[in-house]
Amino acid sequence: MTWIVRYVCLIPALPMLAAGISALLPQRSRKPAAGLAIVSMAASFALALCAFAAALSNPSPQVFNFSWLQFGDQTLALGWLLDPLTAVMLVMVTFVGLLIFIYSTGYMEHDENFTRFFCFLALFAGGMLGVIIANSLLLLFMCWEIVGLTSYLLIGFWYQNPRAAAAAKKAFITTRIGDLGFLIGMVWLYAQAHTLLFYDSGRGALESGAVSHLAVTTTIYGLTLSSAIGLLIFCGAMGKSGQVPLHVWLPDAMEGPTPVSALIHAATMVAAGVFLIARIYPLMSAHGVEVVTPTIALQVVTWVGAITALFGATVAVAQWDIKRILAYSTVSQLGYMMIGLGVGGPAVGMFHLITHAFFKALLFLGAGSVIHGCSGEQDIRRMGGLRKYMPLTFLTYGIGMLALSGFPLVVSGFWSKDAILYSAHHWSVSQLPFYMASLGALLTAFYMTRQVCYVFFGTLRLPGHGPVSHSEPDSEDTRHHGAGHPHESPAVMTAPLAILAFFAFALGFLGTPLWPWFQSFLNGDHSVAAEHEPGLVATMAASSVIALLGIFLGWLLYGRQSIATCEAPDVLERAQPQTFRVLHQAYFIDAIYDATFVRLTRWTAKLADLLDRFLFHGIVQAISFGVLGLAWVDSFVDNYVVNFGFDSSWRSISMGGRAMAALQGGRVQAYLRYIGLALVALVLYLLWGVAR
Amino acid sequence: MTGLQAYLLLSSLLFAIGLAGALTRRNAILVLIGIELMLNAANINFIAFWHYGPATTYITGVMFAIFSISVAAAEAAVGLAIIVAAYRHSHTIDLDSMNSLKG
Amino acid sequence: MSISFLIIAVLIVGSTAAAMGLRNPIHCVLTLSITFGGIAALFLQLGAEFVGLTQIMVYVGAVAILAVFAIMMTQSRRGLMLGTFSRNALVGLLTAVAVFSVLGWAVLSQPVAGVTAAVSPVSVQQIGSSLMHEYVLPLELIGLLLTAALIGAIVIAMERKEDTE
Amino acid sequence: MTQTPDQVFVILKHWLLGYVPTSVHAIASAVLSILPLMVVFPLLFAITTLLERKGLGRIQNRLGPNRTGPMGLWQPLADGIKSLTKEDIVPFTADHIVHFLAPVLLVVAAFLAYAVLPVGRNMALVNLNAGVLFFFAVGSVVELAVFMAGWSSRSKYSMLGAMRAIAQMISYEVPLVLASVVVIMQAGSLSTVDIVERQATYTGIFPHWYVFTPWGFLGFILFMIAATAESNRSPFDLPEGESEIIAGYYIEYSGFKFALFFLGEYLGMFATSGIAITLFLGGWSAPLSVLTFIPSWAWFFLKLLTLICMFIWVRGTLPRLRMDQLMNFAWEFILPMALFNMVIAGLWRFMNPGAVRWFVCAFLILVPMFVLSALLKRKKKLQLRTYSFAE
Repeated sequence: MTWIVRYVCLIPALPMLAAGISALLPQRSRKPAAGLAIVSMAASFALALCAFAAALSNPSPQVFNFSWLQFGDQTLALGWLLDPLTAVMLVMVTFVGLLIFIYSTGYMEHDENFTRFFCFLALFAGGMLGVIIANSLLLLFMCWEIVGLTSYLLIGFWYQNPRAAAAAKKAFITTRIGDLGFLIGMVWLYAQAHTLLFYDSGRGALESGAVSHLAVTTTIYGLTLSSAIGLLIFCGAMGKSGQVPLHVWLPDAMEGPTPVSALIHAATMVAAGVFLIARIYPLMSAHGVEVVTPTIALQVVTWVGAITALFGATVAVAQWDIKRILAYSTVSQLGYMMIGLGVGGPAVGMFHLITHAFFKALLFLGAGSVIHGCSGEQDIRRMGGLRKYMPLTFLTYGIGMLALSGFPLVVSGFWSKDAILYSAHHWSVSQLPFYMASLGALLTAFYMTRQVCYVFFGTLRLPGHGPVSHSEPDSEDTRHHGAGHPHESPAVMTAPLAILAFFAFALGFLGTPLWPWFQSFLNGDHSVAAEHEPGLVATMAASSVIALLGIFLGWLLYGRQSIATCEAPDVLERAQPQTFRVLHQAYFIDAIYDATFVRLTRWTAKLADLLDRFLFHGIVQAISFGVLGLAWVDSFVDNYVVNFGFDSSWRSISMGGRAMAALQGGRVQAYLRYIGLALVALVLYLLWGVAR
Repeated sequence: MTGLQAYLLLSSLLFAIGLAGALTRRNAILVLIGIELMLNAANINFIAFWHYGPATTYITGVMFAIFSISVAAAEAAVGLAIIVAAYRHSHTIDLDSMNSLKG
Repeated sequence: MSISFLIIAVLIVGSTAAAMGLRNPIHCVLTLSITFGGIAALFLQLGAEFVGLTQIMVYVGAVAILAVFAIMMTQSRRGLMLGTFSRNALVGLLTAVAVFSVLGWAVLSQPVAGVTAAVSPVSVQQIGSSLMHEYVLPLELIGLLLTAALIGAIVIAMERKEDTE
Repeated sequence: MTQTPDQVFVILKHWLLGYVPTSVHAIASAVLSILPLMVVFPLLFAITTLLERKGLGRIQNRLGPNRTGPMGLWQPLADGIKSLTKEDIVPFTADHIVHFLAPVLLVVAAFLAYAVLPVGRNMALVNLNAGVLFFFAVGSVVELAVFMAGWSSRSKYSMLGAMRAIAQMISYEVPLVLASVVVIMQAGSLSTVDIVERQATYTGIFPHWYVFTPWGFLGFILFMIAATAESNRSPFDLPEGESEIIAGYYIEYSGFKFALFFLGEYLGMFATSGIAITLFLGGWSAPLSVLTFIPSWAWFFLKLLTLICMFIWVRGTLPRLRMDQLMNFAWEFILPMALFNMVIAGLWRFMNPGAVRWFVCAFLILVPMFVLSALLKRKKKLQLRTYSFAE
């Protein structure tokens, strides 16, 4: 075991420590708090690189376990592990996190709760890294909940805003529903496998002994135990990763600060669900000896992913808020990752996760830069023509958009999405997910083009600016000091954008079909060899065509003639107002939830209240009246029968009490004397006992 | 009389004298000192039993004496502080007249 | 039973009796420190060097001085004390005598010979390492206790200013 | 190892023991060891009084004693004769027994401390397993003696002086012990002989004295400050501040008892200096390995004289502190520094040897030192003093 395995725990511990320290800092010490968070994150990044190097040289899982608490003959062990999956995620999270931390110093510069923000951010990073390194489902769950808590805190960071507070509550409660399944699954797993450790030199829950036992035991509906437990845990992943039907919190979560959206709700936390499925993949994919079709669990994952992917993409088409578009896009992309996991295994899903993390963080930070530049405006109808004011943002955002759209051959998004489509195409159960995913990809390219056209092309439509009110857009004066004028963000914000843009480009080449280094690294074999499989080129061509078609459609509808005013309805809205409304309201799912679950809960509460008020209250009243009557009878008996007896007895008791009180005269030495006499008596008793 | 018995006898005499002091003195400080003496008598027992025990490598007796000394030091500090506070309150440390809980 | 033991025992008993019987409380404390020194000598004689020296340091250096300070601070303004011994002194004395006779009987009636094997004085290293290993929890507790006693003693003995509400 | 000049006193003792019947061998050996100490150190006391008066005179731009004998060399002798022949005055109301016992106890305690001082190679009186502890245990007896002197005189001045002295000694005993704990941590022994032998090794020509480490240097400084206060010397001489309470707790003593107090104080000072030398300055070991041909006892006394001169120099230079300054300094600077020093010593023990360790530890010491001294300085605000305990 190399030294790094022992110290992997420092990677989450450092940001947590930073969070703990900055929690104690006074509000005014902004620089120390930010510096602490950034330094801790940089240190974690360095450590993560070391861990990555260690994992490169030895791809088999290396673990460090210790027993945490013991009750009866059961021992709960915790631990951490280092395998390629962990290493890749560590590097990604620390790197993206570091960039976003740096970006946040610029973005949150004017916020009075700057210190608190960095405290939460560092705590979040710690929790997320804890999820990644955990070698025990229990530890993973703990960190998972830390992540959930910080997500709540950060979404509701501007808690004075009632919508933010509501969004925070929504996110917390929705993910909790999923976590309930997770918890049940975890308990069940412990009951069956007697351990929650993933790898424990042959005894872990993910290793062949336990898995083969779980895979052949069946439970209700012929499900294997492994599938059932996997599905329960998948509930947690669904909540966290915003899969339909638990996705509702994710778009609302955009009420939080934009760096938070970038870090938590695009790049890392929502990926935790995907990561969780990738982590327990051996459990999900375990099947008996004779069955070879994908397990029920993986099928469910695929279908949920496919539905989510298509759902998110369609809804994103009809949004106005720049961040909501990205949010629904995230939902959709998470669906892709789930498809990838379901049909192609962890390598495929994780590859998309990593590339997505970079370009989605880029997009969110770009959106943040746009919002920052437009003084808080989030409606894309009120933007436009920003490429002149914010060239750097435009450039990087464009790269992110191309990556998300899957522009052929050059960007990372293409390669990772292509791998998913290819795997889906070859899925043995059904072709439908492939078609759903393809449609989703088309829509993805379309809505991204739409968004870019709205934001960066055309004319400026900010309120207070007529379309041509800015006569000299390039003069230094108006750029930097104009009150409502869009302006380019400071370097501390654009520098991370540039770095992320570079990676959004470059990362794809780690996993091209010609050189599938990433996949082989994750799968643990070192044969970096190009595999020419049938239909590969065809799929690539198909996905290229889809992406280009989507971009072209978008440009056709939105880019060809510039949008003139902010009141002008969308092109699609003009054509299909009903459909657009449905999509804009995200299939009315929130309304449906409101009408069903929320109302049901309200009614239940009201019913309980009524029951309480009338039925139980009446019963209590009746009983109390009965008791009162009894008491009256009793007091009669008391007064004339019992009192006489009591009077005589209390007299004797009070006499005894007075006698006892004489013993306690408040004189210390008297007490000591009694103790001394008692000692004499005790020694005499003991001696007598011995003598006998 | 063996060696151990001599030590035990000495310690019980010390204990009894300490007890007598604690029981008969009026001065609260001296009562406290009597109690300290009783603790010391116990320490003598620990050390004596250790010395005459089966193996001197088992130093439980010594450790016990050390801890007992530490506790006694804490006890003396707090006890004397209480006496000083009580004196400030009632202007006497005569135990015979300090028998009321009322202020 | 050696001569040195006899000398020390006589010293201890005499000074203790003086400490508990003298009229002047300062004299009591001074004779008491002789007792403490004698007990320390007893420890040294028994081979418990560390305990003996700690005894001197703690009792003579701290407890006796503290007691002296307390006596100085509580010197009654009304002059001399009403009396040395309390009203029930005789009962107390009888109790003490009873305790001693019972304890002495217990000691003498039991065949506690003890082993008088070759005694190796306990070394400081031994004490230190067992403090850090077997007795680390009691050590921590004692540390906590001493800290609490330190703070508590200061708080209790500190004079509260009446005029500040 | 047995160089003749180095071991001359040891050899002499064994030679003398050869003429003693074996039945009283043990007692004779003890006497032969104790007697030289009881002669040498009082002699040193005599020399020191002269040295101090001369040195202080020079510092204050005057001549100092120069009438008795050549250059005033017989002055100590004259002083001794004078104090022996003076009338022994005991106050009428004094507690006679305690009044008599106080100086005796003081001198006895001071002499007892020498039992564990290794004044040369193989020249420690006893090699106690817990030697350093013995030293401090004996030192705490001095407080009792001081109290006895102050209380038994039935004088307000002496009582005040005794109270001051005890408060000061208790306050500075804590840092004194804590400052020496670092050496015990490093040496892993409480035995003075062991501690010196740990330091009496050489790298190249340089010795391994603990004063040459960052924590050792700090510990030495703290120890010396605390030792100055512990022996009631200027600038910590409040208990006997002439301008305030005349002579403090021994104001009612005269004649030979007064001289005994003087003797006891100086012996205490020598003893603390000796233990400082033992703990930090390598005891009897030579400062350079090439100088080991000079006998070890000579080195010890050379170091002792150096420290005494330092004491005199400090006395002639620094003004007396105020009581609150004295206490604040003890509790707010020396004590935290001593505690911090222990942490540093622990760190030192677990770091790899080398220059890095040295600089890291030195840096870690300097930082809290500056912080604490800045804190001390900040409190220097003129205001009405409030007396919380003196009524």
